[in-house]
Amino acid sequence: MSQATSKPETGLFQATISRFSVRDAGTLIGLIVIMAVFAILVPGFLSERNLLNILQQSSINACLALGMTLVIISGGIDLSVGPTAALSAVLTATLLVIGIPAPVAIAVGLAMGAACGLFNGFMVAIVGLQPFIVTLGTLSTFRALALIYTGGNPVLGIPDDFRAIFNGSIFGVPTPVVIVGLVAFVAWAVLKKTPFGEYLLAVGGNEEAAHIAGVPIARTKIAAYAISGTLAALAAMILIGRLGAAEPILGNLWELDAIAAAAIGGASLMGGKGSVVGTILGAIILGAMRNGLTLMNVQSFYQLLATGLIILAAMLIDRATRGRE
Amino acid sequence: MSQATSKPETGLFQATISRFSVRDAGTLIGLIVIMAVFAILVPGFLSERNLLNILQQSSINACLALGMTLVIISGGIDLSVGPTAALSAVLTATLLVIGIPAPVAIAVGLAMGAACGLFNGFMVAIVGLQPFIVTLGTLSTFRALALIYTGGNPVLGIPDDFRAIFNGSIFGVPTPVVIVGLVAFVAWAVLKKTPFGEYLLAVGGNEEAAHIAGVPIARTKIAAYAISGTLAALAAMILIGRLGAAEPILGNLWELDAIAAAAIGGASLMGGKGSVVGTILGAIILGAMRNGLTLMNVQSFYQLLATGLIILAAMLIDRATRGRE
Amino acid sequence: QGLAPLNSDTEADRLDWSELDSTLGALPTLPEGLRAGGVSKTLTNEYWRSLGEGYQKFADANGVNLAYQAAQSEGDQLGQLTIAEGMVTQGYNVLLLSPQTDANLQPVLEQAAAAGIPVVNVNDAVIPGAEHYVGNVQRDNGVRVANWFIENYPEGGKVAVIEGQPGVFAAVQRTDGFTATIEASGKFEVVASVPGNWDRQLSYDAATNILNQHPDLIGFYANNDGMALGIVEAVKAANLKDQVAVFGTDGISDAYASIRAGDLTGTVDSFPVLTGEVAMEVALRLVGGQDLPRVVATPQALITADNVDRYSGEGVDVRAVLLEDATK
Amino acid sequence: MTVSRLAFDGVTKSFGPLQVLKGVSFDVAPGEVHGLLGENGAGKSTLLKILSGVFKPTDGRVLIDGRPIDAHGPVSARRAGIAMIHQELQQVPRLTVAQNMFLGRPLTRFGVIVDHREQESLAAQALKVIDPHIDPAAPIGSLKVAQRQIVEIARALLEDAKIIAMDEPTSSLTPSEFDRLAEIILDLSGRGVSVVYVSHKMEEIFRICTRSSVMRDGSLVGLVKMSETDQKTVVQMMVGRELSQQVHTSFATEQVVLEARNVSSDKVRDVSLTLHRGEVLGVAGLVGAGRTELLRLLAGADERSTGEVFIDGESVALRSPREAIASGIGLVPEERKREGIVPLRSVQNNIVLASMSRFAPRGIINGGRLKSISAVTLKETGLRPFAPEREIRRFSGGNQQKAIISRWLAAETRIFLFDEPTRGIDVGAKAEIYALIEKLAKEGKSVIVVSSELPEIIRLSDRVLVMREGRLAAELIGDEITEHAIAASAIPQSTVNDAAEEAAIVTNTSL
Ligand SMILES: Nc1ncnc2c1ncn2[C@@H]1O[C@H](COP(=O)(O)OP(=O)(O)OP(=O)(O)O)[C@@H](O)[C@H]1O
Ligand SMILES: Nc1ncnc2c1ncn2[C@@H]1O[C@H](COP(=O)(O)OP(=O)(O)OP(=O)(O)O)[C@@H](O)[C@H]1O
Ligand SMILES: [Mg+2]
Ligand SMILES: [Mg+2]
Repeated sequence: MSQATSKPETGLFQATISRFSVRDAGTLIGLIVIMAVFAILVPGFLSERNLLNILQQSSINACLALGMTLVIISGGIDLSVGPTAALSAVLTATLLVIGIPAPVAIAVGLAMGAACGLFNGFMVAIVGLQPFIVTLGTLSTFRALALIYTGGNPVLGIPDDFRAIFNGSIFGVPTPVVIVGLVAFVAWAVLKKTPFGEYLLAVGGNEEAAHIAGVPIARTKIAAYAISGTLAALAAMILIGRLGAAEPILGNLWELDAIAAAAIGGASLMGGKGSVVGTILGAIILGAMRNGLTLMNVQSFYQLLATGLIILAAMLIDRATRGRE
Repeated sequence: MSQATSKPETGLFQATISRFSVRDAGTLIGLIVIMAVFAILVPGFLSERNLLNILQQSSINACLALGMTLVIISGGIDLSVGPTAALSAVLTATLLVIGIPAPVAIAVGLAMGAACGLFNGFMVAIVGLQPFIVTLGTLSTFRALALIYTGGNPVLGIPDDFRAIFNGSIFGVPTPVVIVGLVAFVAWAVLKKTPFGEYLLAVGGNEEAAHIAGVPIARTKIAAYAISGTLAALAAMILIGRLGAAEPILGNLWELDAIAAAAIGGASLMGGKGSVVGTILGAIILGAMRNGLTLMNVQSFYQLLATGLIILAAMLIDRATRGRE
Repeated sequence: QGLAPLNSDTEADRLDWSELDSTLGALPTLPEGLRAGGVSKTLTNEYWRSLGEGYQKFADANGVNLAYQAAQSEGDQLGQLTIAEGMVTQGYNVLLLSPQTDANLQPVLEQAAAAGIPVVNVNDAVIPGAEHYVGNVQRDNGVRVANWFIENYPEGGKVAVIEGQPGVFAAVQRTDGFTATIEASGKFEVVASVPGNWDRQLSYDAATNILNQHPDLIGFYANNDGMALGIVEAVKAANLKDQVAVFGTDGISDAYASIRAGDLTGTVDSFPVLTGEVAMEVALRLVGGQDLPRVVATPQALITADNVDRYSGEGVDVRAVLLEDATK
Repeated sequence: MTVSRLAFDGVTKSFGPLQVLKGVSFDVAPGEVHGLLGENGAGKSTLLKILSGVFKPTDGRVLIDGRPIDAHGPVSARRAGIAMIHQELQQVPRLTVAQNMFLGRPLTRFGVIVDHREQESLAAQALKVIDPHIDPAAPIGSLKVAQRQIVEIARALLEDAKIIAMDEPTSSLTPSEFDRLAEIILDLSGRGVSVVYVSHKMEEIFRICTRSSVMRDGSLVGLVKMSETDQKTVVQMMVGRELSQQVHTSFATEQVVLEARNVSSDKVRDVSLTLHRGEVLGVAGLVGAGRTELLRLLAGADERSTGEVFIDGESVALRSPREAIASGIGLVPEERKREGIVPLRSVQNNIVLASMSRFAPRGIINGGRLKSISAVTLKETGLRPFAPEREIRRFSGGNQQKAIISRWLAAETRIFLFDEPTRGIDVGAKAEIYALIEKLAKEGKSVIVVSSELPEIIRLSDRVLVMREGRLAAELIGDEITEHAIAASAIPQSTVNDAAEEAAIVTNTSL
């Protein structure tokens, strides 16, 4: 009855495939097409410096999108990443400004992000509300808290030792890129190799079956949101390191970019499906697009048009390479 | 085996219940609580004039939220309602300004909205892309088209005959309220009484089963998006009637309010579930809240906080009245 | 009303703020318990908070009650409309409106007219049917920065613009003023004019990209100060601080601090506190029954390291300085 | 009295106002294989879900070795030594077979890294005893239903439990697979493991169980020793009435209603068939032979790559189920939960979907018609409890099936395609469905029945097609229709010498 899946050659082939899935290949093709188009249109687009630039500019979105991917896999969504980042940013910045050492301030900022995520997770997993609407509510709530805390003013004067952490480079690669690369590797390992990763896929893929199998549903979901919140906070650290100021309005519309990156990378908003590699590629696609359009000095209305069309095109290319599921 | 469900008293009771479901009762309680709080805090909140005001101010969001409800029931989401409205608005306005009679201009505007919806629906139902990401793409695309079409400038000088249509009142009730009331009634009837409504609930509830049962999946989904687009255009007509001008940036963030209204009203973003009555109540809750907070002269950061908290509170009240499913 | 659509930049029926007293005399005596309502775009930008301060200052000085509200975010047009309508309903005696867009508060104008409440349109977006407008010339912001470049770089060079949200009045006017003026000089090239959406991060990224492609760039003009401060960081990160001049718009306190620190080259300050005071004065004069010209122009000035101490710091009376400027 | 391994003590369960278990008490000895019998909706699954911690009882206790299970939940039930095979497949399609088998208790290295290799080798060992062809590294979504059910069984075996509850584990298995399961169960019982076994297949119960509890309407109506009773008595206890056994009568005419010529799809290869008015055509074959796909093709649900289909002599495209329905074809699918029901809608709203024009003659759904037509069709199928306005997900599996059949009755379907029509359906309802199918034939409708239960095929069919690896292997008419003949043509040539397989199919008798 069953198709033989145990031929020795397929073994190796499958191993490769499972490391880099067909779906991810689709996303990669999308990226290559976009890069190729810009390479033709924009001289210097493929210079090493510009490529590093693209990576650096994608790093913040990639960081958020990784957390978003985990949440999406668990069957949820996190619209509150931007305000979460803003809260962490202004908190960390005020601590830094009053002279708290950078490591402590960073730890507090990340904890703030985790706390925001825990709140979302609690509302979703324990109280049982819909993720979209919970995080729509906290989208306003967290933003309001950040604005009230700062009175709407940016926090300036972030010390240089903190900024140096995020503005340096390691072997010529900008630190944020290295940090997000590490985060991506950890996220990949977590998803592929740990029980938690498996639980995430199970909870998003078939919650009832997961429950019956004894998967700790609530804990898994809460952890996903907490990670998303923490990564939003990490993205905030990178950003305030770069800008030297923490604004309470920072992170506006970040959620849409993060969701777009995850979706372009193959995450299904129905849950149970998503890829770390795909998400990273998705974030780079969006980053490359922004970079290329700026370099081409495309007028603002047409940039907006291109943004929309490229999101659609990326999904179409993906759809065509992969076939209907 | 079964408990008798056919006692004569229960028959009537059930009939009433089925007309006004438990879930809707939960939303109504939420609305009453909010109204009561404001009635105590704000003198004149319950004046007839202010109540009409609330209805009028809720009418645009309610109009959008009705379309959104249908899309959500079908298992989708429409993030592009704001830009769709903007496109219809600038198109209708330019036609009016060059002297095209109002009915023709309105028809063209509504057709534009329907066309935007058809495009979304086509991408979702025929091409098979994820609704969130399709409408995220068209969110930018439609906005860009509206900006390009107008060069970013508002279209001024909308003639008075057009404005009169939407600015009058019928037996003391503002025309937009009457229009949206009619739309709500039609939507309610469509959902409860027509094959299309039945199909929507089936497609969102279990697409595979609906397919086998002969439900025209693609057509049903496309129709939902087309209706959403048309209602977005109708909302745009009401708005430009009130404002006397059509701007390409009109409708910013409308999608979030519309989704919030639908969700507060009991629509499930997993599809297959949603209520017209609930959505209308949800829109009024949001409208009443805004109105009350303004009358209390609450500062905007705290208004934002209240918006977030009330969305969460509405969901909690609902959750408590209804019990976990 | 037979009023032609207002263009605040070209309206002939205008008065400079400094001539208010001389033209109209002292503020008329006002009835007790006046309530003024101010509705602005958003409080997330310091500019609008400062404007409110100005309202408050002038209102307090004259025993007027002020309610100052703003929409929850930039672009929340219907929310702002709700707020303004609420104020009409509540019977405020005069309204000061800074609309999100040219059109979104139009119905308030009509409702207020019906209720006999005078309305002053304050700055930024211009309601075409507005009977009274207080504010500066948006286009002039860009023109001033362009003129600075023309004066300081006789050889010309490459410049770039980071714009605000696509389609927003202030962004369009400021950009247009800058671009038209600097291109008319014939020596400059605007190599990029891309949107930063009022967002620091986007502006930072855009500036980085532009600097990468045009390492010989000599200057940026940003449609507001928040974006300009993002650009400053990008310029510093690219080690081009000595070569690239960065200008913002609005004159928020952070911009002043940055100018003092030698980071930001300059900003076009439109003196929101003073603008607020003037607007409130105009509003109260209207309530007092005076006839005013349709537009009252408020000051603006290009602030750079050279003149920053003149406009801010210990003991500086900005009002006096600006009056001095105005009479020059 | 010695302490029993497992005891239900006055277990009561209500869903809102609906009481589905009414003080059920019985016990199971160590090593006992205990049958649990009852009609659809009797409460068997509910009872086992309480045992395995999925539901909390409203009242009453479950005792293991004399001690009540304290904290209730799937995890504590597992800790107490309980494993369960659920009636509905409870799997995560995107995870592999092994991941599913170890879901909730993965094997790890250093406590953090899932040891996929070890899991897969253990999974392979557990699977081997039933079906060695299942690849533990394959995503479970790519397996067929029967294989997925085998995975469920193997998962329970892996758990090293004291008590294994099996809720219709063989509903999609072949008789030979049941044989292997029976061996395993007897072996477990020899090692002191207690098994609670739910099945609607009487012969299975009689073969492996020592005692059985019989339930009706949520109450225990009897406890029987299998050695001291017979099928008829048990069935009578279950249904509370005597069932009449009918013999096959044919209503087939000469008039061809449906003809398929050389149709192929993904798994169907070049099949031709004819169906007559009033005929019941059985389609037999091993699991995976492509019968489901043949039905899906005829129902317009799968794309046809070659061939032609004629209805009443006219070529039809059948590009969608909608077109098929317009031609009078209706499919009762194999997987109810996935393809059959819209869970949040009422029974009558599920019925209305296929025949909207009847319910909404002028574009508006006529509430009166909705009630009356669905009531008529539901009475025909015997929905219990008779509550057409209740959400369909609140009904037992068998009653959901009746609702779907009612859907096609309402649509005035002329050609009924039944895919495993009595899977998971109790004896009472089964007889009703057989009667129903015969009634359809008598009324001049045409029926195709796909079933893995040979007695069912033989009982119902005027003519039998046997499929093998996507092709038609044989056509049997009248006296040729025997279990032996069917089995002989169903088995792939490569395994024809596997005598055990053949024998297993032949010995299967149902009711
Ligand atoms: N890739 C797949 N994904 C999901 N379900 C599948 C897949 N392949 C087959 N199935 C389902 O598995 C079931 C059995 O498949 P198949 O049609 O090959 O067997 P069959 O001859 O119909 O046998 P039986 O009906 O006895 O299981 C069908 O319900 C089919 O829809
Ligand atoms: N979640 C639920 N909510 C409400 N009623 C339920 C629920 N689950 C089961 N029921 C009802 O409980 C009764 C018993 O169902 P159960 O599934 O235990 O029956 P069963 O004996 O296993 O039937 P079958 O042989 O069809 O599997 C049925 O009437 C069913 O409708
Ligand atoms: Mg059962
Ligand atoms: Mg099958």
